[in-house]
Amino acid sequence: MHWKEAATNRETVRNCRSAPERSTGVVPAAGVINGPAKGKESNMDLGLSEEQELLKNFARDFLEKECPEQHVRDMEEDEQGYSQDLWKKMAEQGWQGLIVPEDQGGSGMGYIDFVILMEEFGRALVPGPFIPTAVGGAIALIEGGSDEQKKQYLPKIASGEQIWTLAHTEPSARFDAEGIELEAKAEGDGFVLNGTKLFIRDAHVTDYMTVVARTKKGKNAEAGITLFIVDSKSDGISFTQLKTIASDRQCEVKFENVKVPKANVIGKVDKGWGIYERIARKATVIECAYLVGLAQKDFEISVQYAKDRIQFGRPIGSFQAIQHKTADMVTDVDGARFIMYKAAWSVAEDTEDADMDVHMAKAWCSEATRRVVAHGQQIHGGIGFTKEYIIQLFFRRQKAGELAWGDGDYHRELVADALKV
Amino acid sequence: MHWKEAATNRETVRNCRSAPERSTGVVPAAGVINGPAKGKESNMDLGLSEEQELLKNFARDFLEKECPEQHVRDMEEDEQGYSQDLWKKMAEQGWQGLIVPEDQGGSGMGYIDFVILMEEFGRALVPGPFIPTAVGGAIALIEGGSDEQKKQYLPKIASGEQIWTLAHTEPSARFDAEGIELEAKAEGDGFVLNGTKLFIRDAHVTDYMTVVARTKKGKNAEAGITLFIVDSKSDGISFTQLKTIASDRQCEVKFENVKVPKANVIGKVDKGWGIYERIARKATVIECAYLVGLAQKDFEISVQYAKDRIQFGRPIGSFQAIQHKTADMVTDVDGARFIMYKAAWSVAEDTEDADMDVHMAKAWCSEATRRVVAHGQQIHGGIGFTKEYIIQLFFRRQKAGELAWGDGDYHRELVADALKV
Amino acid sequence: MDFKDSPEEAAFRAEVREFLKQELADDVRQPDESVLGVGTGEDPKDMEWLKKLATRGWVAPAWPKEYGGAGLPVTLQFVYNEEMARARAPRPNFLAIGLIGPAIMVHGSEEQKQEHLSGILSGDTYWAQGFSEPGSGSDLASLQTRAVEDGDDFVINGQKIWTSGAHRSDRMLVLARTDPDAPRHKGISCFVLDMHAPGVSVQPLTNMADLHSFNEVFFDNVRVPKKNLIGELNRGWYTALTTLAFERSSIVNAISLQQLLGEVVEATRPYRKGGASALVRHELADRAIETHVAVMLSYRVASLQAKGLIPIQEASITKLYASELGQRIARTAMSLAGLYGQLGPDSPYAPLLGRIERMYRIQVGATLAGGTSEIQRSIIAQRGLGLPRG
Amino acid sequence: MDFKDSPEEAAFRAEVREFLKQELADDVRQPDESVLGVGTGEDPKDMEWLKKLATRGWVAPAWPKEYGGAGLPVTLQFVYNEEMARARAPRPNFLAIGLIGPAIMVHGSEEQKQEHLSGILSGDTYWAQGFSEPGSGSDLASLQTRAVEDGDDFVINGQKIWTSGAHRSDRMLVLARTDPDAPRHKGISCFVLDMHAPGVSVQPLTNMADLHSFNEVFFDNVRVPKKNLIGELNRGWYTALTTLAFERSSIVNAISLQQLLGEVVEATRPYRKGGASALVRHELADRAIETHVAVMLSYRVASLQAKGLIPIQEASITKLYASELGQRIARTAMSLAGLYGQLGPDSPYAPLLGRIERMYRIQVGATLAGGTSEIQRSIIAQRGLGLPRG
Repeated sequence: MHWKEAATNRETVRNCRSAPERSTGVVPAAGVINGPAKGKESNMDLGLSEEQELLKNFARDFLEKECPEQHVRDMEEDEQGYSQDLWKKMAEQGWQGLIVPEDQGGSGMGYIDFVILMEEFGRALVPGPFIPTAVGGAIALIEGGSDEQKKQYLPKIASGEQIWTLAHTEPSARFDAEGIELEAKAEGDGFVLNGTKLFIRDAHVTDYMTVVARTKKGKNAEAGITLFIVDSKSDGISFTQLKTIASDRQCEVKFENVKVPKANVIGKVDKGWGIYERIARKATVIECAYLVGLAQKDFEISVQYAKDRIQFGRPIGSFQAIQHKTADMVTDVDGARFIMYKAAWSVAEDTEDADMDVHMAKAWCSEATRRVVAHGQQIHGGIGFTKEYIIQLFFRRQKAGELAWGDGDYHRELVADALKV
Repeated sequence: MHWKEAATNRETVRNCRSAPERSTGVVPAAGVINGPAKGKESNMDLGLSEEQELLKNFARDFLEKECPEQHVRDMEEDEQGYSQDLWKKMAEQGWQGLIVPEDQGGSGMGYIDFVILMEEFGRALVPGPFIPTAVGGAIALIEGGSDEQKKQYLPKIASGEQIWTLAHTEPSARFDAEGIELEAKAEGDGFVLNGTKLFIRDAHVTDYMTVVARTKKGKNAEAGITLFIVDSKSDGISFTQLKTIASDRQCEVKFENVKVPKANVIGKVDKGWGIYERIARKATVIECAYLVGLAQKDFEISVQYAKDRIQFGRPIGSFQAIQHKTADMVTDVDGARFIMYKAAWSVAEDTEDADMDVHMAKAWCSEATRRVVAHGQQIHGGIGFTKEYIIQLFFRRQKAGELAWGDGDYHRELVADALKV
Repeated sequence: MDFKDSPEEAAFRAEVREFLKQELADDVRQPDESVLGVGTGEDPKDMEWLKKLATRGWVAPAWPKEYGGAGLPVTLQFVYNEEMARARAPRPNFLAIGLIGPAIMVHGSEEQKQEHLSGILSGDTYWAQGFSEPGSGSDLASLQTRAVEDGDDFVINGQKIWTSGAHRSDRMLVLARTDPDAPRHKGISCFVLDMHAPGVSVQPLTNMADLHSFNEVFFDNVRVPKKNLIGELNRGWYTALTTLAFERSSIVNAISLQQLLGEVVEATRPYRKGGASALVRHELADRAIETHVAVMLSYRVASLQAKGLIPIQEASITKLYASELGQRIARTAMSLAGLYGQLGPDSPYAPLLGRIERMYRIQVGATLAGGTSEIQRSIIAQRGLGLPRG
Repeated sequence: MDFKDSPEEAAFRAEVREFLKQELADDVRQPDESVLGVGTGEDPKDMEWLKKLATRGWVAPAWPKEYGGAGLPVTLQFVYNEEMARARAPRPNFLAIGLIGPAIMVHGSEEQKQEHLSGILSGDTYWAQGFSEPGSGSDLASLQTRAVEDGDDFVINGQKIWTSGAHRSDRMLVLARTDPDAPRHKGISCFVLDMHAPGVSVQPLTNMADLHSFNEVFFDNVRVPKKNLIGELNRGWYTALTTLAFERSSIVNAISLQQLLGEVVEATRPYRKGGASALVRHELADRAIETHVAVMLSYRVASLQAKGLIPIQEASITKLYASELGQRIARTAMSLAGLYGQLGPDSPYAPLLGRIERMYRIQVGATLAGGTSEIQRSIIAQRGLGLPRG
């Protein structure tokens, strides 16, 4: 059953309440002082549309069934790091094509809708190349691809036939243009790539990579960057998986004289940085959304544990020290959600504030969610420190999300730039 | 009665226990596992000597009587900012001469003893020019004065006849040599001073000031600094009191063609910076000690309030949120005390680590005591926010101590230098 | 999800802005270092401002038109509050307009509404709120002030504290115990008390920022006519809850913080320490991000209200976050100003003419007034997250 | 007040250092990312090291000579511990030497001392401590494991958890309930249990750093001879308190943190972000200062012990501070390493070969083991500051 047709059994709650389980009842309005604007929806609205609620609730139910804790654990040990079965089921829901235009085989939904789905992915700790495919495939092509390229690749991304990733960071571990040193040299009818990409998510299972490469050196690091669509099976490419705290699949990808045809340039030669930035800011908010979902679930598990765990003859959640931790957690989670929503909205609307909002969101989500998972561990005590118990899965993955696309310090610096302090 | 003859009615507790009221009983040793080294005092000793305990306990009793809350409040409103009566009583105890050698009319006690006394001054929030006189007078002369100068001034400092201060900071508000711009120009048999000193404690009531001035400009800011003994009544000097958060007496001191005889140079012309640094590090630890005493008392008042104040039918100190705040307070106070003791000891012994220990102590005391007084306010709730209640006196004075001789950021930077990071 | 104004909101915003531009003189604007700050009403300029607002019906924008308010929907109230805060417009008689009036609308009789609401709108009656007592701060329900029936009156004896503006008030909404034998929440009633009645005395309290904003109020056999009982006898606790809920939901705080931070950024430029630029940059960036979060949390509260929901834990979260952020901003400002930070109001050397120092003191009260941070966290955990009471 | 070694201490320090230099091979040194780390005793190298210590009588430096210890006064124990920590020397059978042996000395009979202490000194018997249970963590006194008298034995049934090293232990000091009807603290007894006895089974627990350091231990009708009761029947809680007090007083943590920080400073040099140098400098400086504070707090504990005083709240303060600092150091290290920080052990790209990542995980346990931070804060407030129980 496709999510759009699904009659979810969850109560649809079109609001943005703060609660461990968000489907709690609605408090009625007081009624005397003016209530909601009659008959009209205000635009000052941090809640979701009906369709978004449907997507969110369906995704939650789907992922609880298809991506339970055991699946997450299995994929930690799996060589590929994802399940083809789940991949196909997600494709049946049209998720890989959610933001792909309808005429390219997708659902043509908006970026905000996708971000809402990603929050649910974070909640379920969905492993695998879904986000890399969206970022390195769909978003990269939508932002910068030619009509030809879109026609060629987007339908296969939408259908789940192709797996992509974005190959951007290198051993310099930088997110700015100066960090891009992988050389792409014009030769004959194409380019030859030499260099190393590092921390590339799920590269080992991809069909294609969008590779950010340097085609020109010079004073201005931004000028001279070109984006290439690279067939992952090309001669000269080798993958080495890294062992990470999140047990996700990040790779070293070595390029030795890898030939790429000219037709595979995304956008224009030397002019790729602007496209990259647009991809990056969408990817950054997606990472925030994943972190928000992750933190929300960590928080919910922790609150439930605080209610259930008895010490000194009472639930530990009746102790102020625990209560106040949970209060700080919900403040952090809610703050993270709304600063992320704002960034998603600004990016979707391409407002003037969009870059600033993205930097603020990632700086804050990176650290707020770290505080949340740290509290989650402390509330759990010894049991949370065991590998067997679920909560540590969230703790470990939070760190990957915190680091991806730049940590708090990185984005704070950019906020400071924008503030002109 | 002089403190050395005083039989204090406080139980002498030669230890370094952590408690709101430090004269709590001694816990006997377990006795089975090896206890104290028999017959010998270990040198790993963070406690006080018998004489130091006597000084400390006497000072506490004396100041509780002579410098109660009302005195502190009165001096906030007093034009001079100190009481001549109390000044004389302190002189009778020999406190102004505590570190002045016996042959100059002082008690010839050590720097650590003085620091211990200063902790009690902080506890009682003693206002007035006692510390400025010690720093700008006794310490400056002991560190750099000629035998002539010592003979001329130290006995009068020890007897309480003279009030001094150190005039170092300027409108640049810097603590390094580059901040010293007040010009001292050689002319005839002496020097002529022109410039402005700012944030100079109690300058308006001094007889003399030790003025840090620039006698030579050049690349190396440290070379070219000279220290002068300046008669505060000299022509061309004017004082303006500043209004400060601590309601202490800090002044703007303007120098317009002020003549100073050559004989008043402390140390050598252009070579004053080294002396200044030795004064500064002693002054910095003294400020730490004042902060430690201040924070200890704030903490004690707060713990007592938590025991006395009833809400929801029980003392608020029975709530975990309050208990855990007090636990953090005592951790901060104890940490501040021992890092300060270590710095005092290193300075007294002139060890290799002395500078580093002083920077670490001031960085930490500045911020730990700020945390303490903030918790103190929060524990007190509304009553603490009133001017009538005692606790805000500590909150306001903490800020002055935090800023004096460089705040946390300033000293942390110097720690980083020393760590070579 | 939408963060931009609807056409209606945009039009209204423009209208408010234009009004403020035309009518709000610079010397009427409030200093913004105090997020506790509400108009004092003592300043004749504040009174004139109230009259100006009255010309547009904007004294009480949230009140229904039938009671003389502007009858604005929640979203336009939000726009109004946002713009008023941005312009630092004074909000005289704020307690009456924001808390007490609405409580009377919810719990009062028709006669009481007739009697009390118009005076609030015209600015003729100033109000105080008499809830806290020396022994009843966080634990408000333990209050001891007694009201005893006597003929047509209740006779009130006892003491209130932290009563903002009591020294200039005409009326007080007061909580008093009417049944000492009932469980603590069930023996309290709510009255309108004439502050000019015999037996009322007001003792000013100066706060640690040297401002007179609170008072102690003593009642010595003060007679209150029975018709001044608001709501049912012994149900006053629940009337009080209505007004307390209002206290925790405001965009005004977040906007004030935003403005304050902007000023701090500018005013401390000369005092920034050259050697530590990355530190300063990051500290200011952090405060800017946190302020943005505070604004988002306020938007969330408005967003819920616009859907007809009552924010409880969400309002506590917003209050808690904004008040602690206010203290961080004050600390940051102090830290950036270095030695100059300690200089008090009107000192020629002081940055922002001493407002940093003043703010640093005032902000101490932010995490106490309107429910301490500890109380907020317990509300969030117990009422919001369903954790059991200790 | 004195922070330098006395001549005796200096001489002893030199002796220990020389010994460590001569005898402690590099491959025997412990990794220092774990302040939870005690020698596992599984590594044959650790055993050899124990034998080497035995040649100097330094297996149990704190024990009186009559029991085969070095009989060192507290100050020299402190020097010994400091130097061992600095050299990262393993401390195999730490629980037996540091906690269980002393408890037997205090509470055991002459026969029990004879029977158990020499095996600890020689390294022939390894010990575990069976206190915590799944339902009894912070609330240890609620433990449910039962011991029932049966002839010459007690028969024990129940389950323990978080038992470090149980999988390789020969003996366990176990707490079990002997009088279920008595008040909770007064019906518990303390036994020495043979881990090889029938009915004992051990289930390994892997922690979130992928290390096997804990176990679950199940007792199914395990017979313990009555002579193995330590101390009085039903007074075992007080025996347990003796050993718990030891857990919170150690210079070893502070020294480990100091060393760790030193390594982090060096190892992350290549990963430091150029643009944020002041930030990094200040963050490292903060950790260095805090580590210095941790050392001072440990000195204070030693200083009290040297005076024959028992540190209680002071030990809790030291433990609390060091454990939270350990987490801050781990976070700082992670932050300095940037993307590289997430790389696990043995990855060729990883700084400190993945020890930063490992440390970041392990440090989660630091504020839990040996009493959570929440428990420590309550101990400090209630036992140290005299605040009333909630």
